[in-house]
Amino acid sequence: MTRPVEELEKGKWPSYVTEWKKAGYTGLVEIYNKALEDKKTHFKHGGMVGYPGYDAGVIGRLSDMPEILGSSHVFRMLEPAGWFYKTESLRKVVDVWTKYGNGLINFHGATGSLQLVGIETENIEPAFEELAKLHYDFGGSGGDVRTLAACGGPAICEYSNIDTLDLYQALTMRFIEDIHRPRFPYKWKIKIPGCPNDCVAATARSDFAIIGNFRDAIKIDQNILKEYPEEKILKVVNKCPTSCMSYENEKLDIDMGNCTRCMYCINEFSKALRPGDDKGATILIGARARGRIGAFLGWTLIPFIKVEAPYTRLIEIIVGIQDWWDEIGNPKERVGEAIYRIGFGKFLFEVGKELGIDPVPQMITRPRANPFWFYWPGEVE
Amino acid sequence: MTRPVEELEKGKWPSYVTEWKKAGYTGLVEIYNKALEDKKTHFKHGGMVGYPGYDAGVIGRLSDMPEILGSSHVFRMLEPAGWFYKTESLRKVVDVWTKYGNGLINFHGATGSLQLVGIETENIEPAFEELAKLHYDFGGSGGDVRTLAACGGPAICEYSNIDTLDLYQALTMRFIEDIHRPRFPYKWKIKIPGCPNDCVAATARSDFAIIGNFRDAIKIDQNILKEYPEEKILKVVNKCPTSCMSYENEKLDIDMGNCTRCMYCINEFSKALRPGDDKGATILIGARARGRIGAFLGWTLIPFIKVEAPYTRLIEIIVGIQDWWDEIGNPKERVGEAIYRIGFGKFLFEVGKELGIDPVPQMITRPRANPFWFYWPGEVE
Amino acid sequence: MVLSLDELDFGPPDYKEFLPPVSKKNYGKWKYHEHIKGGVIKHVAESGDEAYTVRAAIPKYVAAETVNKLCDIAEKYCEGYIKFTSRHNVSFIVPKAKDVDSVIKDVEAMGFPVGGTDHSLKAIIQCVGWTHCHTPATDSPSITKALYEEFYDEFKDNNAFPERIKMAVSGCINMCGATHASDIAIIGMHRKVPTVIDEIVEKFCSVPNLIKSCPKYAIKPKRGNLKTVVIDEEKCMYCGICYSLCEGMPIHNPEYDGVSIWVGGKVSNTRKGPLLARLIIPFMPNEPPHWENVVKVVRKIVDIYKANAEEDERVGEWIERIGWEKFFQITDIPFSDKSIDDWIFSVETYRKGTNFKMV
Amino acid sequence: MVLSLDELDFGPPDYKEFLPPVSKKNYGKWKYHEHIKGGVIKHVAESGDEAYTVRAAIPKYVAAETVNKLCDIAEKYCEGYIKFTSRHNVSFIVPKAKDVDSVIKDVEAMGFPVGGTDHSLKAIIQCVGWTHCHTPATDSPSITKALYEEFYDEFKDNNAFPERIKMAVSGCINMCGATHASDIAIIGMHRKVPTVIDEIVEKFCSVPNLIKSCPKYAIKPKRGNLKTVVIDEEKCMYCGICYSLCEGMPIHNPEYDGVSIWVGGKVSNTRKGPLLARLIIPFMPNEPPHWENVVKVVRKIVDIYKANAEEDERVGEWIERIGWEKFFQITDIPFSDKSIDDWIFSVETYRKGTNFKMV
Ligand code: SRM
Ligand code: SRM
Ligand code: SRM
Ligand code: SRM
Ligand code: SF4
Ligand code: SF4
Ligand code: SF4
Ligand code: SF4
Ligand code: SF4
Ligand code: SF4
Ligand code: SF4
Ligand code: SF4
Repeated sequence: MTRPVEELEKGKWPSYVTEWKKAGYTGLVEIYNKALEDKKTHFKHGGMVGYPGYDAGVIGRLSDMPEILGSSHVFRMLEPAGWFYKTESLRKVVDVWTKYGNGLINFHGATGSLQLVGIETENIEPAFEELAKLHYDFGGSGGDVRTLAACGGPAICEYSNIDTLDLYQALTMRFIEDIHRPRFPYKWKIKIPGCPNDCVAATARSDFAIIGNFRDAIKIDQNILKEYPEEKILKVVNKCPTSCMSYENEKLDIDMGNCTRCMYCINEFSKALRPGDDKGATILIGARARGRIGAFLGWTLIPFIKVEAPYTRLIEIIVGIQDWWDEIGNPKERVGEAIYRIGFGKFLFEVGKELGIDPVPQMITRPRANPFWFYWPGEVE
Repeated sequence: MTRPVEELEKGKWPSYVTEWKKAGYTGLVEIYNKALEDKKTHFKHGGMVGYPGYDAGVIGRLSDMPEILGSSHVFRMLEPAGWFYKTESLRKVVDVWTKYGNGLINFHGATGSLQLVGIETENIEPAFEELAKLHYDFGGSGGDVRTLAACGGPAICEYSNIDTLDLYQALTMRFIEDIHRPRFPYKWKIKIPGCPNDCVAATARSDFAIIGNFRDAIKIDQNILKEYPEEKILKVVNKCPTSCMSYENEKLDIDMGNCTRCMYCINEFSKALRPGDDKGATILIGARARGRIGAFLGWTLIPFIKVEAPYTRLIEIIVGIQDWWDEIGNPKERVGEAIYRIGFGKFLFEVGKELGIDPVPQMITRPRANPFWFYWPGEVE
Repeated sequence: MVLSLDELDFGPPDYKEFLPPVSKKNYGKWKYHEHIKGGVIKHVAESGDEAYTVRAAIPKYVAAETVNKLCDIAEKYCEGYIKFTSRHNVSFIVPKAKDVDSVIKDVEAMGFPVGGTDHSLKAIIQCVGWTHCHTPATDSPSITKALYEEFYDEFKDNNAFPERIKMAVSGCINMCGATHASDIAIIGMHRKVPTVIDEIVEKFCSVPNLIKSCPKYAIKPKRGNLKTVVIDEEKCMYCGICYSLCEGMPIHNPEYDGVSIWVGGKVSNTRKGPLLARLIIPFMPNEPPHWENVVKVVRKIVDIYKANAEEDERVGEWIERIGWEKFFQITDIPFSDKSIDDWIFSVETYRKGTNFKMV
Repeated sequence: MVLSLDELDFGPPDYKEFLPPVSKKNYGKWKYHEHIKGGVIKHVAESGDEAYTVRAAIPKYVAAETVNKLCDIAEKYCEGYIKFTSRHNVSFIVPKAKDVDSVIKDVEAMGFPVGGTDHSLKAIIQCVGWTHCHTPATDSPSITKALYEEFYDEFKDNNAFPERIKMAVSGCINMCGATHASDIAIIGMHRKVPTVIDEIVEKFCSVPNLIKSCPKYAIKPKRGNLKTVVIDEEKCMYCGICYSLCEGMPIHNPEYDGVSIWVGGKVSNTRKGPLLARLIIPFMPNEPPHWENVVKVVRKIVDIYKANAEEDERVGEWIERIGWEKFFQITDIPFSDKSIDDWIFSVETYRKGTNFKMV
């Protein structure tokens, strides 16, 4: 009988186990086979490993059967914006990794890092020193700013309302110290999709989402639109969530006062419809997975903001909120949870006011249904 | 210049102040005028008043200017089911009230009681003794079962799926001791509308709502339906919340597997459409106004239950839940809040199981989005 | 001559004796109904019998004299039976079509408008407010009266609005006026922390009960005098729950008390089903007896609803369809942070993603 | 020869050097795109330039040899540039139409299927599970592999479903696999309270930190030995947060650990916007390496979705339209009390009123 780990090499779909074998990472193959047999992981807490001067970005990992596998740490390299690589550079990374690790790579981690997998403690320093020469930095673990993520945006996609890649680079550099040296109550993730399609899942997975958006009218090329089957046009008109489209006499009309720029029609008629010209971004705050009180999807903090290099205003907002959170946050409390605990109103009073973030109805889907609100100092004289 | 209280006698709409004057209740007129002038109430806590043997149902009230108005208590009389009266009887009540109070009546309190307004402490006993002779009882205040409420139902309305009036009477009598003698953590309100139109606002205002409902098909008289303008039929078909209606070839079809029996179409075509024949009720639990955590609308506890005299099963359920709540409830914690605090799942395990209330998807609009659930003793072996 | 225990607990009168003959005869056998005109509903039974409900508004309090007059009418046209409704109207169940107009005439002669059916303004539910209660921040009855003056015609008109409008007024957040699920609701609000009067607290109130009563855990025993309490001003949100337990914590304040406005509630399961009312204006000053500004803002909302909603769309259904951000835009009501929930279920009310109207 | 502080903090490589020439030239000037066939997207720029994205799946881990082969292809057809995607696919941006099929051929020759575009099965997001992590209750990579085997054809087919399906697998409730907003999600679950190993806790863990870490306040210092802790079994809900802090609280249990199934999540703002995935099956046993039963239930859900949803309707949009009670009915998935929320925002998920389908 084949062992479970070899079972996983069968089938049409490419096998990661086969890759491990190609990489010659026998320890991993063996320990994983044990796990499959025992129906439990054989990894355990990893201890503190890292590079002197950095306090984050290497995930230390040990197995509970050192006779099979010793330390097997992971580097979380900061990916190039939009995950674009020049092969020349990538080959060199792989070479370094073959030398010090196993050449095994995870393209990419769920946060977006280029994960270099399975290195032993003593190799961490020399490996990084060679990676640094190739201009590959790492970071993101613990209570720090995590590796950011941006969609390919302007490099490949016609919908991008902001320069996602430049913003990725600029913000990463602005927060590079916070990426390397945890100082916050918990993690802080920033993701940057170029439009509300949200191809980096910022709405679900980033504490601070910068979503490219526009605020003027969708641009319609009526002539090109006619090339689409009428049936399809009517379908979309019919499914528009706000019923703000109409199609009469071969002319599409969008009542922009009621459109939520959900992207549906634009996606369906990529040739004929385009985002408007008054471009910027919507800022969402607070998303993350389970937390201590359940998963949050990011909620609208700023409906629309202009986003232009050098991004001074955006950075001011991020830093302002981080400072507040840093001060009031409990350990392992992400910013969304902290705002929930303190109250959105109080948050707006305490930090929004200073940052020029005013209460607007776009922040909510509906107003409160309970009578338990507060007045802030100075409000009721 | 007219005083504010007299200002309230002006206008087209009938004035309660005028009624007070008719009743000769000068103290109330004067104290209220003070309130209007001072922009604050002149009533204060009332002290303990009541009838020996009853611990609830008289709201004690004192003014803070005894020179103007002394005690001004209120009787909460249990209204006859559906608020139907025989004038002969009503006149006698008014007579008694003129003798001992001021003849001033509030038809009815927001909970539904016949409120006899403004009696002094020493008159409470003789007044009630005469009212009792007319077979008018009172009750409902503090941590007790409150005056119930039922819509006119079968007496006047074609939609009633249950005998609201008989059920009102039977349950009132079953819980009459709990109406008179508070023993619960907080109030417990029961309301009984005959159909999902909910003409007694049970969904918003009763801890335990018994809403007449049906589970078979809506009955359609296609011929009579044709009498309605087609435009109207199409409007309703279009606005049906589940889009489960279709109208073709002058024939209305309802896909009952998708109908939520929201009553909309039945209301619009009262002549042609009728609730089905398999009648019973839906039970909602937990509604109330603000509580300590905000207002609750009642949530579905039992999607469908047969409701037939002597209502043994229904009573078993009410008593079972009350007992549980009585045991675990905090002071001033209504049953909905208690279930929220303990957890709906645990509630179903601890009391639902015993009462035969099984978890069903009708209880929720969507399943949980967090991974924090429990296993109950014995579930995971 | 107090009643003995076994003379007590006898319960309400038997409804069977109180039903009008036409109801008794056709009990559970009604067939359909029709809205004839403002305040009048025609019911037809399977037997062919008819009954006409004539619904009229009565003031929150009525004097003996008035009750007797209503009984006169009921005896004249309704075989001596009379009904009241869950919204505190009076209802005459008239078995003969020909009597309907006489009933209307007689009731209106008493000054009581006939109406409140179909797509009209329904009876406004109100609590006692300053006319009887010790906790109000505002006066429900006079606000109600002012609203009725404004909407008098719409009470009488079956087609006043796209759908019925239910208003309710509560003097304080206890919401006895059933405000929390009304189309338009007005609720009295305090805005200042209660004042602790040590002597009264010491004498009449239980410190442990007070501490437990506060939903915000804002009440603590006072250092040095454990028989009374102090309030943490940062935590208190002026709910008044402590005051309703204890006279020593007065919260009323003529200058700071006032009303809040809520919209979009609904009870019936029709169409999208029940909805809670939502806060749109956290504060307006108390302006008895005519409440000009409250009336003005309600009128504005109603008119915009009338002009914009689809047929058969309740206020809340309309707003949920167009979106609250749109509602604030077209009503021009300033949006305040108070409308943003910060209580327990708050996160559920925050907008997820970018699906909003820019306005 | 450790790097000095000012040699650190240099950040990621400059993206400008890593962009393919066609991207650089047409940066921000793309005009439209078209789905050509499974795995291939045609982009047209305002300049008239074209670029073809060829998207292929790669395993969670790839060996140096594999990377170099991918680079070979990129050098041959893509001027030496290669992109990876937010769902961990590889993307070849091919400037010449004629090369598209060669790229496909070469990539597939490596065993890597081209697909995951338009209304197909998208790449399944997975965490490391038993291949690297210390907290998993299940093994994401092998589950992912099993699902891919089942849905192989649907990955390659642009019209496999009414809309795209995004699956994700997380080994535990930390949800690193971004499961909480996926169309179909599989999450590892523990079901037993951690075992406290006093000696380890004493030696390696901070008792105050442990106490604070527990969301249910289930951890208390042990009487008599304050250097270790006890767990209140009634309060613990097996989240494993304490274990991830402290080796002395192992929670793994081969017999009781398993997976839960969630459906209906979505991220994009299209149409009704983002949704969280919801729990439909709280537990299925761990069955590595082929996960037959998990695959079976996912297949069933997918097929029912395919047969029932409207065009352009994501799984969650479909279920929200028909109602969850209907979903449970037509999928025949037994409904358990675990699907009923009892956490903080629970009340918002309870059905208000009677608007349900009887089923
Ligand atoms: C490697 C990675 C999974 C993967 O296979 O790709 C990962 C792996 C771990 N995550 Fe994660 N998370 C990874 C992306 C995520 C994501 C997805 C995302 O960022 O878009 C999430 C959900 C989004 C979010 O942030 O909420 C995520 C939510 C968590 C959580 C729960 C956080 C919360 O607020 O609820 C934890 C627990 C914690 O931090 O204590 C966690 C913790 C962990 C730890 C460190 C385990 C632990 O408890 O210490 C895992 C280390 C595994 C290992 O041994 O390699 N991981 N983690 C991802 C990071 C690679 C990268 O940098 O690219
Ligand atoms: C490549 C990628 C971003 C990146 O830079 O890495 C991407 C790129 C594009 N997305 Fe995406 N989406 C990518 C992940 C996502 C995600 C995130 C995710 O899946 O975790 C989402 C949100 C998912 C969700 O809602 O759950 C996403 C939601 C969309 C949508 C809206 C889908 C919908 O449900 O309505 C569109 C529009 C469409 O397909 O019609 C879209 C469309 C596009 C197009 C086709 C638009 C265009 O004009 O070209 C982009 C193709 C660029 C290309 O050729 O590579 N993209 N897209 C990601 C590919 C992932 C993969 O390998 O499968
Ligand atoms: C008289 C009446 C208002 C009216 O004008 O009709 C009334 C009057 C009072 N209610 Fe009420 N409630 C009245 C129906 C209601 C309703 C409506 C209903 O029952 O359908 C509600 C909302 C529904 C509900 O139960 O949640 C209601 C929710 C409250 C509350 C808040 C309860 C909660 O759980 O949040 C309180 C505060 C309390 O109980 O401590 C309260 C407390 C009070 C007190 C006793 C004031 C107090 O804090 O001690 C008021 C006495 C006023 C007085 O001096 O006469 N009253 N109260 C209604 C009872 C008459 C009757 O029996 O028919
Ligand atoms: C009389 C009354 C019940 C009672 O026994 O006291 C009542 C009785 C009827 N209601 Fe009602 N409703 C009564 C309060 C309510 C309430 C409760 C409330 O307002 O607080 C509601 C729920 C309100 C809400 O949704 O906010 C209510 C929601 C309905 C509906 C559904 C309305 C909707 O929004 O779709 C209907 C159907 C319709 O009108 O088409 C309805 C229809 C009816 C009809 C006309 C049905 C029929 O077949 O005859 C009943 C007339 C009986 C009659 O002639 O008196 N009744 N009805 C209540 C009169 C109150 C009043 O004086 O204005
Ligand atoms: S998020 Fe928008 S701009 Fe970015 S790749 Fe996706 S569709 Fe294009
Ligand atoms: S973007 Fe969305 S809301 Fe706006 S018109 Fe298109 S489909 Fe409708
Ligand atoms: S609740 Fe239903 S049965 Fe009762 S009066 Fe209203 S419409 Fe008729
Ligand atoms: S009762 Fe409601 S859901 Fe059912 S068919 Fe009629 S309108 Fe549609
Ligand atoms: S709502 Fe407030 S003011 Fe009005 S009766 Fe109830 S407790 Fe009194
Ligand atoms: S008013 Fe309410 S919040 Fe303030 S102290 Fe009293 S009970 Fe607490
Ligand atoms: S989801 Fe759990 S098992 Fe998977 S990587 Fe994250 S922490 Fe580890
Ligand atoms: S597993 Fe979670 S709930 Fe249980 S003791 Fe540990 S931290 Fe607390």
